[in-house]
Amino acid sequence: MINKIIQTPAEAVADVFNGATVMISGFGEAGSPIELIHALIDKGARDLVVISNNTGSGHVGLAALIENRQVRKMICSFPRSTNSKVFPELYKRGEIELELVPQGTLAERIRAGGAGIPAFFTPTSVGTPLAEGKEVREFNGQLFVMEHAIRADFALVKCHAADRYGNLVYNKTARNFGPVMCTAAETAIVQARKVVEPGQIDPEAVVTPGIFVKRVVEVTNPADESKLVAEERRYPW
Amino acid sequence: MINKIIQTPAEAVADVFNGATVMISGFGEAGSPIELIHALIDKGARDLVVISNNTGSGHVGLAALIENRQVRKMICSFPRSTNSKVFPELYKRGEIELELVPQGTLAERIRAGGAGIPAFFTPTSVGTPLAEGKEVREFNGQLFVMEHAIRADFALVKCHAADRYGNLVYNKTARNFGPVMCTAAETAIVQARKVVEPGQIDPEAVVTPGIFVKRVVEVTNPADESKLVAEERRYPW
Amino acid sequence: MVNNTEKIGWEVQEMAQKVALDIPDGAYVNLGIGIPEMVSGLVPEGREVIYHTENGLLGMGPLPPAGEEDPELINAGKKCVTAIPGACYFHHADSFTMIRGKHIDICVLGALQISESGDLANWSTGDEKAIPAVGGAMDLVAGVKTIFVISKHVTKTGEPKIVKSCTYPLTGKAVVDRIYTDLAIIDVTPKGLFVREMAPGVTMDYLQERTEAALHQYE
Amino acid sequence: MVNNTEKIGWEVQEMAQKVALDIPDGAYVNLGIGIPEMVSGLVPEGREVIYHTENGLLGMGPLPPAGEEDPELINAGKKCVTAIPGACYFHHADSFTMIRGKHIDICVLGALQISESGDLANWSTGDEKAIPAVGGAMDLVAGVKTIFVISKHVTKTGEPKIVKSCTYPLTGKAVVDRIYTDLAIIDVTPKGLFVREMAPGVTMDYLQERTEAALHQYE
Repeated sequence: MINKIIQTPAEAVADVFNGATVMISGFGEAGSPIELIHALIDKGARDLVVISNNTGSGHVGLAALIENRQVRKMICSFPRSTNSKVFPELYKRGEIELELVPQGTLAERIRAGGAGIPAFFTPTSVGTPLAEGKEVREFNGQLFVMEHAIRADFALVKCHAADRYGNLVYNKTARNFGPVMCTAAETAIVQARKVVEPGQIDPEAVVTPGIFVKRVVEVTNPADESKLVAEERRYPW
Repeated sequence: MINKIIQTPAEAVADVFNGATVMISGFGEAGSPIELIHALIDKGARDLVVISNNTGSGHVGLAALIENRQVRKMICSFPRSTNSKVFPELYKRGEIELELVPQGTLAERIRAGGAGIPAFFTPTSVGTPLAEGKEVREFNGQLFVMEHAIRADFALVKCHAADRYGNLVYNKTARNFGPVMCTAAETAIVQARKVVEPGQIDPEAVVTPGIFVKRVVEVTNPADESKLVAEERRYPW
Repeated sequence: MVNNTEKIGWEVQEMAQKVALDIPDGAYVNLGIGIPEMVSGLVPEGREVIYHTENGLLGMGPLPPAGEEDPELINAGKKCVTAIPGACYFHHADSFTMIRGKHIDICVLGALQISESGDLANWSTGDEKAIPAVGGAMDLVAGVKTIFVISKHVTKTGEPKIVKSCTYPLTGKAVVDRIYTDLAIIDVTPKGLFVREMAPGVTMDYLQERTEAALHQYE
Repeated sequence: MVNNTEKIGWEVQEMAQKVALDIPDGAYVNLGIGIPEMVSGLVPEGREVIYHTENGLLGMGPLPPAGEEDPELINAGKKCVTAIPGACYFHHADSFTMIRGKHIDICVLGALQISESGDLANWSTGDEKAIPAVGGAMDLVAGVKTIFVISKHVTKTGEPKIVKSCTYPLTGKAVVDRIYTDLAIIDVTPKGLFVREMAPGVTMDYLQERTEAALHQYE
């Protein structure tokens, strides 16, 4: 029988190794798998390359992972925000690497990684510093930059509901990068607000088909990151 | 107010011009917009380039469009099937052109067309006759073929339900090429079994966001193509 | 008798209003973070406009009433928003299919500099010590059909923002279609910059003095 | 006394059974049109296998009872099928993301020819007058992790199908992992073709006579 349900976040991330490439879903707080990230902090894997749109807020979740010095390099589109202090400080001290990628190019490079497309051409960033050193080519009189696929060893993703096959649905704008990240990682690990029986998710409404998911862990009441940030909480607590 | 609902298939396809490139959804019968195709036969636009996975069955739908000599060229993956007589005969007589594309490459080229990606690399068809004349490039020690995006002037698509914004849901495996074709055509024209009020389609379950759709026409009881074929019906009737 | 004789030019609200007037019924629109967000509240009644936010929502509605915020329903600026009936959610690759694939009609963005050929710089001052952050700006200017820029005419220190050639790192080349400043509305055309409208009290000379690039008048 | 002494080799059903035995619990499997479709009915009890059909269904179930066919629920061979609880539907680009992106574990396909290096020809005889049709075969062989071929060992006219080099147009180069014929099960390895199992009554000499490519035995 296929059963991808894992009992705890700790078990779900137990094999994340030093030096692994890890995709982390979320756009700001929405969709960020905070319990899985905290389990990864407990686990202590180091020298990680993390692919995520942002760099976290306050001293919890992704920001705490960075603060705990487990991340060697960030690949993201927007490493700056109101409550983002950890990454900027390390970056200014030259203690963390950054690959800055336009948001749509980031999403498409991840999708390509999941879809077996090693490279594609995009109009985004032509003529800008982010296209420097990249192949530029003309199609129908317009210039395009060649971008390469991104794949990862692991993806940590938050969703709304999942079944034992790994079929997922998300909640509103917390969907964001989760679906493409599940396709592009060797091992996609998902935290779901609820686990349901196969068939309870409408087969027409499944967003991530189970084939893309390796592990599901139920986290019924995930932490509200903005509250933790407002309360100036720090992980590990 | 935005209202993409059109009253009749005839009005919906009224501006399809001679020489237009037209995508037609469907995998065999499932998802084939037969009423829109028949309206296009009535309209009589000629010299069309049609992109569709197959070439139709019997003497109705896409097969009838071809039989009526409105199609100059087919771009498809599988122009042969049990009840497909019209295309093979014209092709053998050299009276219709064929661009044969592997099914996944066809889907991806259409998706690329809709996503602003002019070209991409794929492992599919490397070392086969379908890669001849195409750029082949190595990434990470493996060879890939460069394939170009496909766009169209019009897409004719069948779905299950639609609202006035053009949001669509499909039915089972009749979904197939519809969603990518809507994205890749200047004017996506959709026949829906039912038109519903905005909000009646779950926003988490919308498959084609309305932004990709220009016109929706309600066809409550679309013809069952296999029945028409079994009855040896011919369009126009 | 007349107050504020020294104060020439539109207020921010008026600038946003000017943008809003140029958004037609039925348009699909993406509003950048900050001042552009004001535009949605100012579109004339009777026009139905659909707002896209690149983090995965088409059909963004107004801000929620206090107490009804949902941290999983946010806009690109990470503010809580609402969704209209007929909205839909999608993942990031699909969202940027809408952007890069030229499905969105209008994007309204802020600017650091705009060149006379429509180059836009709005993501970085090139300061070595700053944390670079680009977000979706490069995708938006490359993919959206029409790019409106809304910006003060000059910097806080009085330097022109509309220049012959941008000195800041570009967001995109030849992408801007129209500029809305506190002093004027200016079209970027293949023949150069053409002034569409000036704020009360602004003259062509006054405007040109505050603009590095050459300005032209429609006949 | 013994019937059918002349009849050597497995029946089609037995060939499909051999394939089915090699599909592990939890596998994601795509079955080609025709004989490969028989495999799903023969997987041993206790193994849960998820069937993918490239026209947009993961979790394909058995054939529907007569009278309950839905023409909008079909497989890649355009036959009516069913969906299991926990199935899901998706569009063609997502379906081939599963295929091209190496998410599917096993694909079972028919063959016209297989070369000793694992090249597969199964879509065209190269006949100038035939209508070429490729479907999803090239995507499947390029993208699925393990490719099983199920085929008669020789053609109707007795020509070997397992050859040194394919003479028919290729579907893919070096893609086949294992071949199931009526006479034997053969692994395609970097060191050549290795015989795993032979049908009752088949000897290495008998098999090699009917095979153009060199066959090896495991030690």
